[in-house]
Amino acid sequence: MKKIINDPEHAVQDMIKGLVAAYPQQLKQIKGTNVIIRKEAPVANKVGLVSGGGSGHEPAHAGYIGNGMLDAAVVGEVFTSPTPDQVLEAIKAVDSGAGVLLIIKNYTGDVMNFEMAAEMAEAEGIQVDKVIVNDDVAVENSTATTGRRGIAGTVLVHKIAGAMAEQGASLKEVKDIAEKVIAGVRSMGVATAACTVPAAGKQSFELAEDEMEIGIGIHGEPGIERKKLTSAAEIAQELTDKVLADLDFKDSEVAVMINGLGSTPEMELYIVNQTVQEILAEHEIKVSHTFVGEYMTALEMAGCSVTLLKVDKELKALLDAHSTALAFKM
Amino acid sequence: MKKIINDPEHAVQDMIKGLVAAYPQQLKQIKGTNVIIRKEAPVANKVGLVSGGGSGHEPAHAGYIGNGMLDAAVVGEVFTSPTPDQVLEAIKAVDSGAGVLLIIKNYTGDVMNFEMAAEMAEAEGIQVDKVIVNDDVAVENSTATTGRRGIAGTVLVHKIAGAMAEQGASLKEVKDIAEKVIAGVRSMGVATAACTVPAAGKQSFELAEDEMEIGIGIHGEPGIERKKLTSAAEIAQELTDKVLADLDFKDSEVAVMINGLGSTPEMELYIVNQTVQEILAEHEIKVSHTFVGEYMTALEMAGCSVTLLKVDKELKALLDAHSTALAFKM
Amino acid sequence: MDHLQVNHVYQWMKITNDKIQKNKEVLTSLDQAIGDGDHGINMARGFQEVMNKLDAENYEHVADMLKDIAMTLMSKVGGAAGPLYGTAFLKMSTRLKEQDATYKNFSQAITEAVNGVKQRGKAEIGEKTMVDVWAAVADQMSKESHFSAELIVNTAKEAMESTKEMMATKGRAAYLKERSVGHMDPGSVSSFYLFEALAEVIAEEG
Amino acid sequence: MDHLQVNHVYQWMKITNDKIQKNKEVLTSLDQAIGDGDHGINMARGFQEVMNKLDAENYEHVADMLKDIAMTLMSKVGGAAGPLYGTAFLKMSTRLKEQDATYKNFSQAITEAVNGVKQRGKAEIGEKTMVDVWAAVADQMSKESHFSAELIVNTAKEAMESTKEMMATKGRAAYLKERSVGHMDPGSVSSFYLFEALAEVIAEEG
Ligand SMILES: Nc1ncnc2c1ncn2[C@@H]1O[C@H](COP(=O)(O)OP(=O)(O)O)[C@@H](O)[C@H]1O
Ligand SMILES: Nc1ncnc2c1ncn2[C@@H]1O[C@H](COP(=O)(O)OP(=O)(O)O)[C@@H](O)[C@H]1O
Ligand SMILES: [Mg+2]
Ligand SMILES: [Mg+2]
Ligand SMILES: [Mg+2]
Ligand SMILES: [Mg+2]
Repeated sequence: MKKIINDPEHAVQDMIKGLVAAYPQQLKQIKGTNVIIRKEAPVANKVGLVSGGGSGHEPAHAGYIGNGMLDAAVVGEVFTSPTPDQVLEAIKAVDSGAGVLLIIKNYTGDVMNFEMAAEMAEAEGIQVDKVIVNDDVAVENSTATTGRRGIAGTVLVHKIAGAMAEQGASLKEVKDIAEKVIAGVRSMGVATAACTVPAAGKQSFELAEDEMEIGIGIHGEPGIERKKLTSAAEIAQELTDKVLADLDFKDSEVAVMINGLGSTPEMELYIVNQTVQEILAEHEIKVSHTFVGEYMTALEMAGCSVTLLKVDKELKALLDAHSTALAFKM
Repeated sequence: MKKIINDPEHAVQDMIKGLVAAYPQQLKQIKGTNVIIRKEAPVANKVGLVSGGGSGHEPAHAGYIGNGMLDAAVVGEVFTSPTPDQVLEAIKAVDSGAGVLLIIKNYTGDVMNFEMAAEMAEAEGIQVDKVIVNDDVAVENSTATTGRRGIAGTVLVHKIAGAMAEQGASLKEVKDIAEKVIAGVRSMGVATAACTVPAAGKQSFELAEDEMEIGIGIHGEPGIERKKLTSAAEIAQELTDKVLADLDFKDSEVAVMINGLGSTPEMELYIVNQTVQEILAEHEIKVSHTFVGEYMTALEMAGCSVTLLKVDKELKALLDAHSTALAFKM
Repeated sequence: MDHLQVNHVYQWMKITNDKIQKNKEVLTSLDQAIGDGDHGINMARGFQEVMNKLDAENYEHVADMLKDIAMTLMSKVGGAAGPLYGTAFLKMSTRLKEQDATYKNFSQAITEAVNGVKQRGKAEIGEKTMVDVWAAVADQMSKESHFSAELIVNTAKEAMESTKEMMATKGRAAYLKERSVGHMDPGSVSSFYLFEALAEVIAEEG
Repeated sequence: MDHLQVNHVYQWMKITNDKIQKNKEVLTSLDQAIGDGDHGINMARGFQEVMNKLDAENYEHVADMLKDIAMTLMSKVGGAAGPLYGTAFLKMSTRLKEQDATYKNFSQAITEAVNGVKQRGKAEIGEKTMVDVWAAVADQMSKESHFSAELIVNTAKEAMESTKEMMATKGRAAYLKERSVGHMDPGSVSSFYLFEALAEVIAEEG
């Protein structure tokens, strides 16, 4: 394992210190916690937006804190959902009285910890609601199972719900728009190399020199199928086809996100984007926005994901709205 | 070699297509070339700014095109300086009559190719000037040798010269401010793993599981010293000490850039930043700006560099100026 | 032994923690195979904090001790295991509030724990989760009337091993579907350590 | 052979290209050792384009042919090698303009090429660059009065090999200082292929 860290046990805390030291005008750490909040939180009369989860997904989630996006990010240990007490601190810090929306990715741990925090906050008289993002079409959404996972599409939920909240919308309105995004967003990923959790000290899984893992998550958990590595065009086709098969995007406009998982060069993400755009053109699906970059990573995992979001006039305007978030400036 | 590409021979062209397809409102490719320009170029009465070099450094250089930064990026093959004819196309496309400044990193190839283009442009009656960035303190600056290399500090030259040009400054004024940045910017890098040039098909060098290469460049060329991998704090100390030893930063304010070389997770960059900020505080050097992220990469190389720039009121204002560049929005 | 006392619970946690620290890598590897590889790290962090807490406090009642264990796990483990282990101990604490941890009470406390975990995780028996081990132990204990080290450890072991051939439908391993078969569930293995430690305390007391 | 003709130059480029394509990986490895690993790729791309150009055109004069070679290398190779090889051929073309490529003229053209390369790259002999090979060949040729395959190839080879023990002070290898010692300079090796090819053309003609 090769990491530029000090002590694996303190990697997350060291990171938070380094992050807040870098952007002290924008970010603040709640003392004694792993919660990072917008400097000016709570923003008067604004619904507070709290997201978070395990760390290792940087720039998620603290990179999305800012005017027009999140108010707080709760940072767990690497790939480990943060605990309810931490989430509760975040809720309390960002509540201006207008209520707080929790944006949760659909993992058992995240859902349980955030829900417990919501219960505690409600007990303290804070109005809290939640949405659960589950954009990953690699895994099935059935009531008998855990359902689909939340991956890169979550960033678009942050952006759009954040813009809505910034405009002064009510908690219900912010939740409704977030649900609208969740209903229209789908993603699918691939990995060509695994990552190493610092405290684990060894790779999450191993891939041969000519293999890739289709349907990868963002926690170093294995994907759904191991295959021979193909070309960028074939990979783009496979991921996009899966996304298009899951939801009817016909005749809609879409926002596209090509997300790098960590160590895949931007060059390769753009090469993937080239094919994705061609496929969408073939399907006569018009593209309103494209975002190519590292938005939701899995440490130094290699690979990428393709996300499509159905957009209408309302969502396009919210996507375009001003944002000062470090990793999503608009 | 594991790459998400189609054909190594066409990787650069595929990338350019995917890039322009992603941001058609902002970027334009000059047909038949590997030159990317600002959509609205040439901007009337504005000095044109042209940068570029080999590809593989993404988001450099096209990510710095935008209002307040560059007008054109000339994209060479991977790690290979672009040819004079391509640079000439860029110069012609961005010249509004106010002249063009070339921002060149100090490599024999880049200097020769850009200079030849400048000569050709002058022959065509275009006013052209150039600056050569050489911020890398890992290599010596002596007249007997090639001099120091240009690495991540180049991005700050783009930003500041770009802001100056956007304000309507003359070619001389833009050049002078760029020279001021070059005089005050120093960097030093480290790699923990090499990268693979797609067409080469094998790693540029090999590092053992417990080794790092100090004084690394951004082209997969070896560094100046191979060592046992140390902690983030020790690495930060070594890089920062070298930078501080090269130029007198005492009592000045500085802008800090912690640049990831490709596959090093943002988490680790923030951990490095934590120590860098501590060291600067010890030296009573005040930090005006900090930028942590991937600004000047070397494909999927692992490692980072530390850059310090002496700033005064003028440079701080120019750093803060509005920019729409994809990879440096302000 | 006819009822669990504060010092027994302390020993239980101490032995559990020792086992978890010693087998941190085992748990991590199991979680890498079908999950995200953090279970060993999370449990090791959490149980170390439990020991720090117990060493720093004095307890008169088992229920108070169990409550602190619950709160520590809840706030230090994270992930799926944190709320689930936390809930288990919280339910045990509630059941034993102002009661002696007699065999009957303790056995019912374990049953309450199972119910709590099932509810929190919306999981049933056979879904390849820690529920499989806890439910098997609870079921076995409810059929007996006195502490039996051997029965507890055997039941837990068998239940843990049975998860190997199950296909996961809950938790992170559920994403792997068929590919989850052939590996034991990490949460079931850590739960086994917990019950093995309990059995050792019982055996020690005779 | 008393002077180089268009078909000789064509053959010269064809053999050079073959050698470079065949040894692309050798050049890449050499450049990986002390540079950035692209020299083989750059030269292979450039000389392939040269052949495409020469195959598409008809030439009457050697100078025109050399000019097209120069322009192609200049616009297709990139890096340091592109302008340097381009300059070398451009200088040769200029010297041979409206002249026959007699031994004397050609030998002077090579000398002009060396001067051009030195000027463009601000490099001198002994700095571990392609200048070392070009200058040695030019120097040797200026002492003779007729084409000698053997002398050219031996001189180029010796000069190429001499770069192994030099410490680079120009080009990318200069950053390595002492660490550059022990590896041949990639540009010197590609230059050797070029002169080896020239020698083969001369030998063929007798
Ligand atoms: N819904 C659930 N119900 C019961 N137990 C569960 C559930 N989901 C996960 N688990 C248990 O938690 C264990 C995983 O814990 P851990 O790795 O710490 O959390 P995470 O899955 O969040 O990384 C699994 O092995 C399983 O035993
Ligand atoms: N200043 C210079 N003068 C003469 N030759 C040089 C100079 N710099 C580099 N070279 C030659 O160019 C070769 C490297 O070419 P190449 O790898 O294609 O370019 P780059 O160094 O830009 O990657 C070196 O091996 C050396 O022979
Ligand atoms: Mg986890
Ligand atoms: Mg090069
Ligand atoms: Mg886990
Ligand atoms: Mg090279």
